[in-house]
Amino acid sequence: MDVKITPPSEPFPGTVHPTDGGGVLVSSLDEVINWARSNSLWPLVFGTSCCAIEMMSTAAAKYDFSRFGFEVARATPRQADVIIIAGTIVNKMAPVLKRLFDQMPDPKYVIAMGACATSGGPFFYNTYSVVKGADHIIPVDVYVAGCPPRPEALLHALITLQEKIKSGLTRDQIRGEMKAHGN
Amino acid sequence: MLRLENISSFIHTSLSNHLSETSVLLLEMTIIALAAITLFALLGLILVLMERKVSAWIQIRLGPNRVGPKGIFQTAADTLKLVLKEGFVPDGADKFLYKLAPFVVMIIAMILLAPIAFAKNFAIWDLNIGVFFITAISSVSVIGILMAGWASNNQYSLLGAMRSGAQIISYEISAGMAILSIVVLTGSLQISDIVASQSNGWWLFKGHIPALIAFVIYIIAVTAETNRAPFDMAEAESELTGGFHTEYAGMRFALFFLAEYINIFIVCAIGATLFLGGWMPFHIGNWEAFNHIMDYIPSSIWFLSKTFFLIFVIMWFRWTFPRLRIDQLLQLEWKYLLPISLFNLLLITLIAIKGWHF
Amino acid sequence: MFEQVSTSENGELVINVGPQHPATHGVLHLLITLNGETVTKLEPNLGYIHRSIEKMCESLSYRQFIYTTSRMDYLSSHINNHACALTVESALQIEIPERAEYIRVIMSELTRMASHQLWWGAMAMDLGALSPFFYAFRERESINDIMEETCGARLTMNYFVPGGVMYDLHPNFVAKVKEFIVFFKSKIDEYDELLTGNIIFQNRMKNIGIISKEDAISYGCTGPTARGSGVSCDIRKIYPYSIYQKLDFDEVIEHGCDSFSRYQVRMKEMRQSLKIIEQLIDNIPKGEFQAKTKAVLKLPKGEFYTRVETARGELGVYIVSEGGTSPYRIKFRSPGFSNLSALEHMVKGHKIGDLVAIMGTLDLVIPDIDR
Amino acid sequence: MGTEELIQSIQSMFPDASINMGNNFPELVIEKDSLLSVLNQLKSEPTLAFDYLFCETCVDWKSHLTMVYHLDSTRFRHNLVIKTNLDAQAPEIESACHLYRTAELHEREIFDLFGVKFLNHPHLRRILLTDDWKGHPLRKDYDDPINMIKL
Repeated sequence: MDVKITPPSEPFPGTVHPTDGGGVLVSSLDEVINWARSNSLWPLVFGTSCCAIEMMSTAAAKYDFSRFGFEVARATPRQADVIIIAGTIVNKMAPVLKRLFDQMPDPKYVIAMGACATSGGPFFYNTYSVVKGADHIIPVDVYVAGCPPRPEALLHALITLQEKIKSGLTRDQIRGEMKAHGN
Repeated sequence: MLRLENISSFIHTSLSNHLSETSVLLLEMTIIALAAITLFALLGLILVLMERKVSAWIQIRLGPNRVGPKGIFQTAADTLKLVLKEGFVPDGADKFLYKLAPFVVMIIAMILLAPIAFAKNFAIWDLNIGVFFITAISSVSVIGILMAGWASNNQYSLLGAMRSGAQIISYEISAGMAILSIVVLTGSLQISDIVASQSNGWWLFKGHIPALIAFVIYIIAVTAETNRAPFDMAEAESELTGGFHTEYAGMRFALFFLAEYINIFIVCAIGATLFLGGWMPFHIGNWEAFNHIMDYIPSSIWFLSKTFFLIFVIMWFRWTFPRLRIDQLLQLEWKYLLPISLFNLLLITLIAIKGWHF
Repeated sequence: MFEQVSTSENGELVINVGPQHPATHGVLHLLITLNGETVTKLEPNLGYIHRSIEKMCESLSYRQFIYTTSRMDYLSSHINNHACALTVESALQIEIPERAEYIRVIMSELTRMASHQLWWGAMAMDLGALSPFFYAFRERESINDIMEETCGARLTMNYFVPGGVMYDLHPNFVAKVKEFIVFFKSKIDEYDELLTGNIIFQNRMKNIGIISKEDAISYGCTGPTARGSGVSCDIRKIYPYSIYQKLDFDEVIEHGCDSFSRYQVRMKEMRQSLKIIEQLIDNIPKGEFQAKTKAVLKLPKGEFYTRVETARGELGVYIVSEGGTSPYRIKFRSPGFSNLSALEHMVKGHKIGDLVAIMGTLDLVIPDIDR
Repeated sequence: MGTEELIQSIQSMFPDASINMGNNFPELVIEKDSLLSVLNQLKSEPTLAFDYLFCETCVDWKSHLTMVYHLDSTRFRHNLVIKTNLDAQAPEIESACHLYRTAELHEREIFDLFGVKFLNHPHLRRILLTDDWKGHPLRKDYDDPINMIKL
């Protein structure tokens, strides 16, 4: 899928002909689909280390991510929509993670929770077995900082992911938009 | 008054005035099919939401409350997402059986809907062997699960399917015995007869303690038959990750998910019909005024509230008890429930012959 | 058309449990051979979260390496830090202020309770009862709140440093802990009512996962796993460290050797921890919370070993020093690693459902095993 | 039995080996060939009863490796450290896992990280790292320019 997408910051090469209402049905259907997808993110039960405990805290009564409909945690990747990489990924785990990601049916999303999953975190230097960031293995949609991140941070990440899905933009488009805003 | 039987007879008469008998039949069948499918979808949405709300309530949480007012569109979003998810067949699976299995499970759940009396004089097909029909059909649903487990080519699925096979076939007997005890009391297999026989009191109360025992056994057996915790051997999330539906995704998984809840609805509806008087209002002896008020409530409301009460009880089980082990599960059936229900059936027969019931 | 379902030579089913499996509480991989539903062979495969902490520590200073241990057994991070701090202190012969000792013990016991609460919830979840998990987390959150006020973190605290603790207690600490003691005392009875007496639960736990006293010692089991088999192995009692000597508490020992005994040990340990905290919370002495230490710590040449009792069992820290600012070799003897080795012995001949239950009672934390 | 007495009684049992007090525990240094017989005697001798091996590890001293066994007695509550030196090039030692079952996993770990070969071990394979891993990372001369980012 090597489709080159023009970032929205660049002007469209050509003229846009406005159609009288033709696109409404398609675009609103897209909106409905994105609404459904964003509100029904079922996470995969996947926790490697400390962050898994904070993920469990997020599921528990005080933070309760079931309010957003995330509580249907599936043990099998076939039925999951979002994989929350909660913890360090080491070299031995990397192929497993890739396989889990491959086993998930599209559309699928990834949240890298915590410093380890983002970059290797505290295990960046002088370790022979830690993968320095899960994005070396699978594409990540949302990164959460912290070691481990607080449950609120994970909730924020999930809501950010919802917004991302609702916006309907691709990864490249979002990147372009962020560049345009100077982030 | 607006009652479901009036609506159905109104539709029937207005159609008969204009069309021939055959076309009326065909048209009515189409209407019923559409109504059944709509009911299915609605029930699925409501029951899944109810499960999530009940679990949240038991687990001191809030439950879904962001999607729509009070979160009522949560399950709609889930369903839509599942339908739109990538559907695929895993490598090495038996493609035909893999695709067939969810539909088998679903269709069986649908067929079971036929003889249930939703309200006074309102059933799709009030056949004279209604109870027999239900027991016969419901035992077929195991085939769908076995099919799914075998076709997935996954050890977990296979184990789950085998467990489910052993479990459903075992508990079918107890459930059958419990149903039979009411049949003995009523002397009829027809659902409408059974409901009519409870006009002066529900069998749960009329049948003394044996009926109560039969009711308890029925609830335990159907919890097992629908693969619900504490008997969720077939799925056993912490042991077999997903049991027979481990390899299912998207739409096909949604069908399994839906079928589970429809099955719960059906077994609870049957339980309500047999033991709690179906659509019969609750009457107390000769409290005329009270009975009159009870009569005023539509029969469909009575039926649904009884059914949902039983559904709530089954959900309550799920969120309270730990799971049994497979051998304990079979032991419970063959060593305890089956002898008890056999003996209980004898007692009930005695009661029925001697006319000791009210 | 069909790929053969993988079987061993005599037709038994071979199943991979993990690395991603809800019952392994992390990324443990178990290769199990099944005859029907009965487990005939089990082989653990570790290393899916092996982060080479021991190698890392060889290039970290004696103040820095403590943070890695918080991430090892993250459920008893205070106690891990305690072990490291004790090793460094004993090597350098640092006297630590009494206030710091009191704070350390209170924190350790709070951690132990939090860890056991999580275990209780997670084990119940393994057995299929989903609600206890949420009740356990309710109590755990109140401990986390207490921790957060003083240490600034909820899970990986890094609060104990060589010479004492990093900061003084938060002014609310004592009041909040007292509040928690009252609150938790009623809740722990609730735990017993909800799960311990349940007949399904008892049937799932009694006479399951039996390990005799001799085997438990030979397998190097420690902590509640061994104490459930009648082995006296509470380091707080047999080799007292810190101020445990002065405290009045019992070492909980059960003689059932089965899963239920291990369960009972943990439940009773929570009550013992409450008892310890009750003794200490009113008497925290005033004074310094940290001894004066040099900025750069250099351990003398030699070997140092410290044993402490974490929530899972005996944690040993073995430091070989060449006199430099960082350890020459460091070895963490983690309790989970040895407890795991007894798993096959316990599980053999039981059903696959019991495997999950037994693993629940071992209370494995995988990063603690893999390090 | 006090530590002094313990040292004396062990010294009398093994006159060839050297024993002295370390920082925490008494340390007994033995030849690697006598490991099994020493462990066996320490375990079976009723006045010592070292029945619990609580830690087994290895230290790389560049010139040689040292195996370190930490023993404890659950009956008398006394401890002992046994040390034995191994050749750095081809380290080999008898496995202790028939005496102490806990050694099985510990020895697999040491094999994995140090490359010590344990004779008569039931299944000596890598445990923490992947099977195709090259080298033994806790050796001092181990270097991995790809995975290890030096600070």
